[in-house]
Parts: sequence; C-alpha cells; structure tokens
Amino acid sequence: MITVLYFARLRESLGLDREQIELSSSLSTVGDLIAHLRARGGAWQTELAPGKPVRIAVDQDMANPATPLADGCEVALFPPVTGG
Amino acid sequence: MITVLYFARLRESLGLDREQIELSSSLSTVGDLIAHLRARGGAWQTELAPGKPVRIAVDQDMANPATPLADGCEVALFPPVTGG
Amino acid sequence: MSVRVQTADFDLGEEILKLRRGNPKIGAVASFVGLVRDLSEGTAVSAMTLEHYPGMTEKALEEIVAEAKQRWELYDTLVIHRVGPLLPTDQIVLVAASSAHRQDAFAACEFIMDYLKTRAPFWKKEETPDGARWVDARESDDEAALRWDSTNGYND
Amino acid sequence: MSVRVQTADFDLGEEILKLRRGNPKIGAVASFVGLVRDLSEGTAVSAMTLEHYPGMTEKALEEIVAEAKQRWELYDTLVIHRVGPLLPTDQIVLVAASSAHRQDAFAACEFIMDYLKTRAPFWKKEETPDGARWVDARESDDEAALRWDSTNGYND
Repeated sequence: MITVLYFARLRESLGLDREQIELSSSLSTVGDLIAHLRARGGAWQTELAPGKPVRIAVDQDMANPATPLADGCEVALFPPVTGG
Repeated sequence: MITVLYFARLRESLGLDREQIELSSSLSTVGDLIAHLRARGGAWQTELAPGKPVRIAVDQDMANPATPLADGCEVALFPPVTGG
Repeated sequence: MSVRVQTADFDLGEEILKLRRGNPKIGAVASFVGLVRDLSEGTAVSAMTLEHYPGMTEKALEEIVAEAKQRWELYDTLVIHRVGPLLPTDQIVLVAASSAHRQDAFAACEFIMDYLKTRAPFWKKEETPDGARWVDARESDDEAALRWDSTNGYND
Repeated sequence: MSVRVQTADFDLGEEILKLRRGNPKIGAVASFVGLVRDLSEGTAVSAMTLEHYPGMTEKALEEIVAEAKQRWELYDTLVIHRVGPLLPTDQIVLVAASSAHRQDAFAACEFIMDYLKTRAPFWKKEETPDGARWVDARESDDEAALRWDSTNGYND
C-alpha cells in the first residue's frame, strides 16, 4: 500500500487530495502508477496524458518513471512549481 | 587660479588638504600640474612618482594627464578608492 | 541555516539583524524580498493563494541551501516563504546570505532564489477579473536555474 | 532614486519599506548591506574611519545609479553610505533596487556595489595592532567592475 498525494491544479481537476493504492507486480514503479491512474479515464486521462507537465516525488524526492515504489512510500503528483 | 584638494593617504603624506595654484601657459593640463607638484621634491616627488596609483578628478569628474585646466576649476588628487 | 514556511508576515530588518548580529567576520549581507504584484501576465490580480507540500517544501529548501553552502563561503543563510492567502504588495519570500565578501553573498542569494523557483513545491493561484487561475511555470525560471549548472560554463 | 552620504546609522527594514511601499508593480527588492569586519588582510581591526570627497561622492553615486537605471528595468534604487568613525559589526553601506522581476533587481544591486567600490571617492583607514593604515584598493574589485563592461561579453 502506498499513499498518493495530489497538489494544486491536479488536486482540483482530479477532485482528490490523497488516496491509498495497493502495489502489485504490475504496479511497482512510478511509470506503472501513472499508467494505472491514466486508465481511469476522464480527468485522469487528460491531466496525466503524455506530454503534460506533471512532476512526481517519491518520499519527497523528485522522481521519474523508472523510480521504484516500495510498500508504505509517499508519492506526490503536482504541476511544475511556481513559488517565490 | 585653481583649487587643488588632497585626500586620504595623499593628504596625510603631503601634510596638506587644499591649496590654490596659479595657471600659466606651462601649467594648463592635469599632466602639467602633476609635473609642477613633483618638482617640489620630498614627499611630493615620492607620492606623485610615475607608476604611483594616484587618481585625479577635475570638477569632480575623473580626469587624465591630458585633461585641460580652466581658471576656477577644482582639481582633486587621491589614492584608488576603497569604500563600500 | 534557517528555513521557515509560514502564513505569518516577516520583518526584513529584524531577520537580517538576527542573521548578522554578534559575528564580526561578516562583511556582506545580500537579501531578496519577493512581493505580490497586482499584475501577472498582463492580467490584474486582486489576491493570491500559495499552496505547498508540507514536509517536502522544507526538505527541498534545506537541500537548496546546503548546495549554496557548498558552492560559496557563507556564514549563514535564511529562507522564509509564506503560504496561504496574500494580497498585492504583501511579502512572499525572503532569502538572505551572509559572508565575508559580497560576491559570495550575492551569488548564494540569487542561486537560492533561482533554485527555489524551480525545485521547491509551492504553487500560486491568482484571483483575476476572469476568475481564479493557477499560475503557469515560467520558462525563464528554468533558464535561470540552468545557468548554475557547472556544465554550461556560466560560473567559469 | 535616492543617494545619501551620512555619519548616522540606517535601518534596513525601514528603508526597504519606504522603497517599496505603495507600489503594487514591484515584485522584487534586492538589497545589500556592507559591514565592518574585525579582520582585514589577515590583521585584526579594532576601528575604522571612512573619509570621502564631499560633492564628488554624491555625484559619482548618482551617476552609477543612473547607469544602472539605463541598463535594467527598475522602479527605484537606494544608496546609503556612511562616513566617519566606525567599529566592527557597524553597517557601512546599503544598496537596494526594486523591480518587477528579480533578475533586474539583483543585477542592478550588484552592479551598483561593484561600481561604487571602484568609482565613488571613499577611503578607509583601519586601526590595527601595528597602528593606523590606509586600506589598499583590491584588484578583485577592479575585476568585479570590469565584468559589467559590454565589451567583454559578461552580459550577453
């Protein structure tokens, strides 16, 4: 089980700020997770479409599609940052 | 007649902070003035020796040996600046 | 090294005094304050909300500051970033660095701001006459951060 | 644009507040404070006196600031430089610039400091264990000012 967090525009478009997802042999990397979420269709498919500027952090470090997921980890999806 | 001002290390070495000097046909540029002062010998010759890092301003603008002097102008001699 | 994420405003004078007080080795303090403008991408902005990722924000800022401390000779640094609702002219962010010499203080301060803009998880939502909108990341910010990469020679 | 040469100390927080107050176009304020260190060129410094050339100092600073305003988009600038006797940890100089964006504010602030260091007629005399000595100009300051010359490509 991992925790997935959504921030900013993504949180609003997806109508969700966090959820729990079960890991499996076909869901063990960041890339697998994105594919899994996209398959939900609708806003998920639109917001996470290839080419969309989505950033991913695993346990609060920036990650990429190859980054492995471990049980209990915290994954966050968000748009490019705009602070400062 | 011009006013000549001395600042910082120069003021202390020369023991003078200002003086009036009469212009003439042979004393009409910054270069002439430096030669005139050097000819006084002693600290004047040492402090204004060629190669010494002396800066000159005429009427509060940085000048060079070719800068002409006009009656009533204010000339200042000082070391490289060290503020800030 | 101090990093703070807070809703409260900050007092620049007081913060800089705390940063430099009692250390006679400090010859230079560079600081930067970012403020809410009433205009963004040509549109009037009446208010703004800053969202962040609690936990990761502090971690990202601390990493950015640690990198600055490796690159330059610094005595101390300070980063304060506000979150929550803000209005035009409100202070958003304060970055400061103290050093023996000005070049290190300036470079560190600008480096921290450039990296904060591209790495720290904050997001701005603006209130405009056309409704609320999330601010898009600026390409110029990516470029500003990139110039610090040792590979492109900017710091040679 | 404000340029002040004074013996009195200054209050950074108050000065920056005055600089930015009431202008919601300002998105960035960069500032720099220079302080008296208790060590200079490896020697202990117990006190310092700053001499200047009244009249020319203000003129030189105003020219430096005018040049910064031509180079970058600035709303306002501030230069305060103290003269007279100073002690370690005392503030010597404050330079600040406000702009819509941080790059202009940072660049202007650093440019003004670099040029002030090489063009404004101030001289430091330090009290050391070996007696009083006039500070020599640093070559690194000339180099810092030179990098802003358009001919050497730094600003390309």
